[in-house]
Amino acid sequence: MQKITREVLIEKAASLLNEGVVSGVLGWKQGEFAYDVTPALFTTVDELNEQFVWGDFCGANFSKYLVAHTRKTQSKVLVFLKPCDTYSFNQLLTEHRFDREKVYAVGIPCEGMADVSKVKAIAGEGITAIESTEEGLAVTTLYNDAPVVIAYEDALAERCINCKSKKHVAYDELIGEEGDVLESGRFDQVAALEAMTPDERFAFWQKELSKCIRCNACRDVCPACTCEKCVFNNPVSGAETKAPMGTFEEKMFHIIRAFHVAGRCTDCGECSRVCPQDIPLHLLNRKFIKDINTHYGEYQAGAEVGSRAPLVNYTTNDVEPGDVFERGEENA
Amino acid sequence: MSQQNNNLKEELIRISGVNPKKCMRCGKCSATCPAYEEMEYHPHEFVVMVENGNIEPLLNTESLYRCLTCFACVERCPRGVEPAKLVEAVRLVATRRQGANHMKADDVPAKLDEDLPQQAIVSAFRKYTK
Amino acid sequence: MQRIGVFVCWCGSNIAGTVDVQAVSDALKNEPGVVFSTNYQYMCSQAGQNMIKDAIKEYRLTGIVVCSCSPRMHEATFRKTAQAAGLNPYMVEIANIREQCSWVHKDIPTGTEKAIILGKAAVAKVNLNAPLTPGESPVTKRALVIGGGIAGIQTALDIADAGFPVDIVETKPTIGGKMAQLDKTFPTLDCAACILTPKMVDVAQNDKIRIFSYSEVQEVKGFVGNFDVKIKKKARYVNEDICTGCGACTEKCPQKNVPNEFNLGMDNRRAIYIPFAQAVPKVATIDPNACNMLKNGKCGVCAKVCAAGAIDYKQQDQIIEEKYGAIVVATGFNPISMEKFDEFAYSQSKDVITSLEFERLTNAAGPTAGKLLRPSDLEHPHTIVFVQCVGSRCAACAEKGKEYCSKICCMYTAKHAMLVRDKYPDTEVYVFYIDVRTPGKNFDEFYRRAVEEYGVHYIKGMVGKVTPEGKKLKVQGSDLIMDEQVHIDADLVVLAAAIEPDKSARPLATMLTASMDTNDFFTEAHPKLRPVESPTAGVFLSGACQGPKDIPETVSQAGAAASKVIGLLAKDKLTGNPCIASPNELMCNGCSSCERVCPYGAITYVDKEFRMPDRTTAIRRVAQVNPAVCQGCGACTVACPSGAMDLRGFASAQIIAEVDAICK
Amino acid sequence: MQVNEKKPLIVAFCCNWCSYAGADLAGNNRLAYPADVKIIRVPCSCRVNPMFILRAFQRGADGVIICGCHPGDCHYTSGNYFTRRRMAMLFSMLDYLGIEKERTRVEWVSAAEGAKFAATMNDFAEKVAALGENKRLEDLRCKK
Repeated sequence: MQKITREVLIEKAASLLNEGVVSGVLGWKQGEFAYDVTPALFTTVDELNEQFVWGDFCGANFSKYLVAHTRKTQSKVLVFLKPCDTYSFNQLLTEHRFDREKVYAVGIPCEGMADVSKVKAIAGEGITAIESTEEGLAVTTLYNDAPVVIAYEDALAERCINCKSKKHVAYDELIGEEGDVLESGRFDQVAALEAMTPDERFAFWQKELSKCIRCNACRDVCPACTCEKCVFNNPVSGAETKAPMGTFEEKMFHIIRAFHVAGRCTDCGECSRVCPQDIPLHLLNRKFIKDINTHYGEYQAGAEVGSRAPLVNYTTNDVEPGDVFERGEENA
Repeated sequence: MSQQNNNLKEELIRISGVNPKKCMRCGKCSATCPAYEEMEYHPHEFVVMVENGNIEPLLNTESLYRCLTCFACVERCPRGVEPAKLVEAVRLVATRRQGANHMKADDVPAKLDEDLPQQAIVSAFRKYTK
Repeated sequence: MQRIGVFVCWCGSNIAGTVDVQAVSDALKNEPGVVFSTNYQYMCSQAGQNMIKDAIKEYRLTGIVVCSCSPRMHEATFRKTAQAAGLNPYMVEIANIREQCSWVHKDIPTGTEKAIILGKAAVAKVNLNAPLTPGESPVTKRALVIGGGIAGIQTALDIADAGFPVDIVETKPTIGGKMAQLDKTFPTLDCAACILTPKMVDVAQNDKIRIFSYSEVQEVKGFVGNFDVKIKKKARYVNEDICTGCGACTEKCPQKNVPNEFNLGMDNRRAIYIPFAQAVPKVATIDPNACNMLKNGKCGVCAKVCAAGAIDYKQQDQIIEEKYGAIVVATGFNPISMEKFDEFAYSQSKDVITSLEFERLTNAAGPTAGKLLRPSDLEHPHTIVFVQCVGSRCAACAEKGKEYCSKICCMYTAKHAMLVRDKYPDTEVYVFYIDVRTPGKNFDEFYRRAVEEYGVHYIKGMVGKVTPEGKKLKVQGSDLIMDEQVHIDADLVVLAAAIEPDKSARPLATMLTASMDTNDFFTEAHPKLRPVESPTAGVFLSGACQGPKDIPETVSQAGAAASKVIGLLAKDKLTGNPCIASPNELMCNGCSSCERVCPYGAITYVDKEFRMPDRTTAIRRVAQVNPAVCQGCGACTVACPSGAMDLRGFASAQIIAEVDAICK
Repeated sequence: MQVNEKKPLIVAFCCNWCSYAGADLAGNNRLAYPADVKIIRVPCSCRVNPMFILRAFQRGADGVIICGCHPGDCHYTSGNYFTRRRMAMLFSMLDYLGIEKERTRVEWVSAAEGAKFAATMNDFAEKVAALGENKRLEDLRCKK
């Protein structure tokens, strides 16, 4: 359950709109279902009061929307940023992807977001309403008479269980209390995979990646994937494939996508959140982050604006490509 | 060059691990050898003669037993040829072939002379008895 | 669609011996875009080239593939051929079916199959080739010479002679280098100073030449024709413009016990010093490690005696920034350290010296005023032993010696031996040698004179050890001709120490991105055909920085390097390599990834207005490549996440086409 | 070895300045290596996009090797340092996905190392041949 309330955020947004500081607000709007919250642009206080929501399903990271939005307008936009969103915000600034002057960033605390797949797994399908209560999420479905109450920790998304930071690394204004960078176990699953035999790993990834329907949601939501034109949409890249193509996803798309964001990925976990097939895509990105930390020193993309990403950097005594496996073998 | 000598040459090269072709004929091994005056064939000659397959004379020379195995030649050789190892290999071949050239402890006192270094006696005794 | 011609070369039997050339040209005939395919004995011959030209015209070819030797061999040839026939030279691709096919595979079916695949890959690439035109960049008409020894001096004089300004950077307080330390020079025995110092004066008086002595190169940026160099002029605490070089300060300075590096530490100098009488520039320098005034503010004698008022204890290091069109490396050599050669007792006895020390000992301006006296007791030596190849040709002692032949020792040792016998006929001179190497005009005659006329004893063999005993040095060596061990009681032993590149060469090579061999000698662009050029464009090599050399050879190489520099500086514009990176602005994110990996700083960003897919306009930051600066490595193309950056001539689509052709 | 066994297909990306020249030198010295090795010339090893490598595997290559100048000797100063990082990351990822790590390699071969080039290719081809066909990264639809 989130500590700050919807009303506090609306109040802040409304006052900034009224004062003319911003001309719009990037926030969350209720979608078709209770768990289906969508990003939206609010331009009036009335819209805010009617449609703005804040709760345990407001996972969407708005940083990426700033790229397109700041191009369209000359005035400022207010954006609410959870701690993990601020890393993406900084990373995009490092890459000169939007105009900082056109953004009023309000940092808000986050207690972790719920994973709808976990909720459905416990409460079942046909969800009609979800309410955040003291005890947990009270889920009403078509098939149950009384709401099913799910404890927050049971519904928490994987990325929030292994939250890397409750600290905001960028904002103009902060609402609520500032947190700290956390020690998380976010690389445990990567290590577990590394400890498997190659055959086991291959089987694991075949099973996961073969589910891909190439909806491109992971790419479209990713705050690092803000290319004007994606290589996979580009006929001259030599690798254009827009539609699902059998084994292509397993053997090219996800590897290249992970490689393209390597060193730039802030580990916000949006890719896995939006994947309709529940593929643990973050495990690809985290592998790169873990390798970078191991071989080139600890690096958190977006921790500071202007930092040099590890893959556009080098030292003269870097590890040789043939030697990166050694650690894997030690684990095996 | 006879076939047998070639076989012997290969054997010596195998035992010693020395590549006599690396020798550039500078003679520093012989220049540095403390037993030079005692030897009929000198370290550099061992190297050249092995390379030429001219090995019989080496097997029969007393020089084999004058080498102190002090390794000065190995230390100083600019090309890393390691002549002492070659001498040692010839010695081994001679020993294996003859089998009868072993020294008896009783023979030692007769061979002593006061110029002979202590190291030579001990090393000779260690090598040529049993 | 391209109209491609394929030309398969037999290279006599070099290719045709292992590759069925007819089968290759037949197979490639059916590839997409190919309208003509043939084979011929020697494509690079005039007849072969004419065949290509005729085919281009007859079949209106838009691209050609030559299946022949390595593109490193004849790509340029065939590009010129294509150009002569009116085809853009970058529409030519080479399939390397000699070095990478016929020469490494043995049977004809294998060779033929691979040659066809390589040909197909080249055809697939040409299908995507586009005509390219090279860009141009201006040339800064000024040269930098790094090192002020005879190599640097000669190069600078020759460049200045052609009318171009030259700067010499020398780390020591004076130019002159090693040659200034020598006594006589072989094979004519004229005195080094007599032939060098006039050249030094020429340098000083030439208004095209600036000398930055006591200075070093700190940073090199840019590229051929446009180098930006930072030179650090170290504080010498003497105003160079005012100092008259009168030397009053060097006589009055109370700090008398500083080892004199010009005499290799065999005598002492003051804390303020002029290295030698004919130094250029002839100005004093204060050694900050020895000067009491600089160390603890107590003294100031030199300032008091300087009539010109040139002493400036507050002088600071100065950074000079200058642009150059060409850079000549002339960093020279040093004898290697003898400390590790225990057998020669160099560290144990003052009377075991190196040949360079011997030069100072016989030099009239040296520590003994030219009298041959041994360092330990200043007595005249009656028996001198010279040992050659000390540390040279030393394959087994990488930690102390060098594997190569130092080249100059045979000759200078003959010179030394001859000079001793000439001046002091009562002195016996022995030279221990492994081989006497005397290729060079009048060199062998010179060596023979040492033996025949001067009675120098040459002994074929090496010295095993030198043992100091009383006033004598017991030398034990072998005489391989006599097959005996020789023992000589010598008074002086002179070691012909191997020479090695100056220690400053390695960091300099890194700054220049010029390549070096494992011995830290600079690599030439081609060992035979481009011996004075570094593979890095605009960087030239002069003297012993490229390999051991004597003075005549150094001077001729210095002149050659100068002529290459003059050839470069005479151009107003340089034609660049058209195979450079170019961004597709519509796809560029402006993310700076490419900028960060570019080693040349060729990428900058501009804000541009674009019409977006949703019909709005937006101002976006996009990358731009400076075509004169880009060298075409392609690092940016992989750093670019959107694939907006591509490399002309090696475009992603072209490489992928090659991959696909090979993996069919 | 079976008669009809598919021969391994190896794609070698060689930088123009060192490794391609090293390959030429191997040719000059007639140092044999398997014809399975097909060389693609790139200006610098840093021109090699991971996409090219995956494409080769997708189209049926059994091994991909990238050869560049020795670190520190890059004709373009720093290109091979970027190659080293990129390929270290890519190879580690392929290993993580369960792809046999012997199928990919980076080797530094100078223009003077013709013998090393041939030896490297012989060794790599042998290792790749021992693994058999690349099934894990191949796209079956690309097969004829």
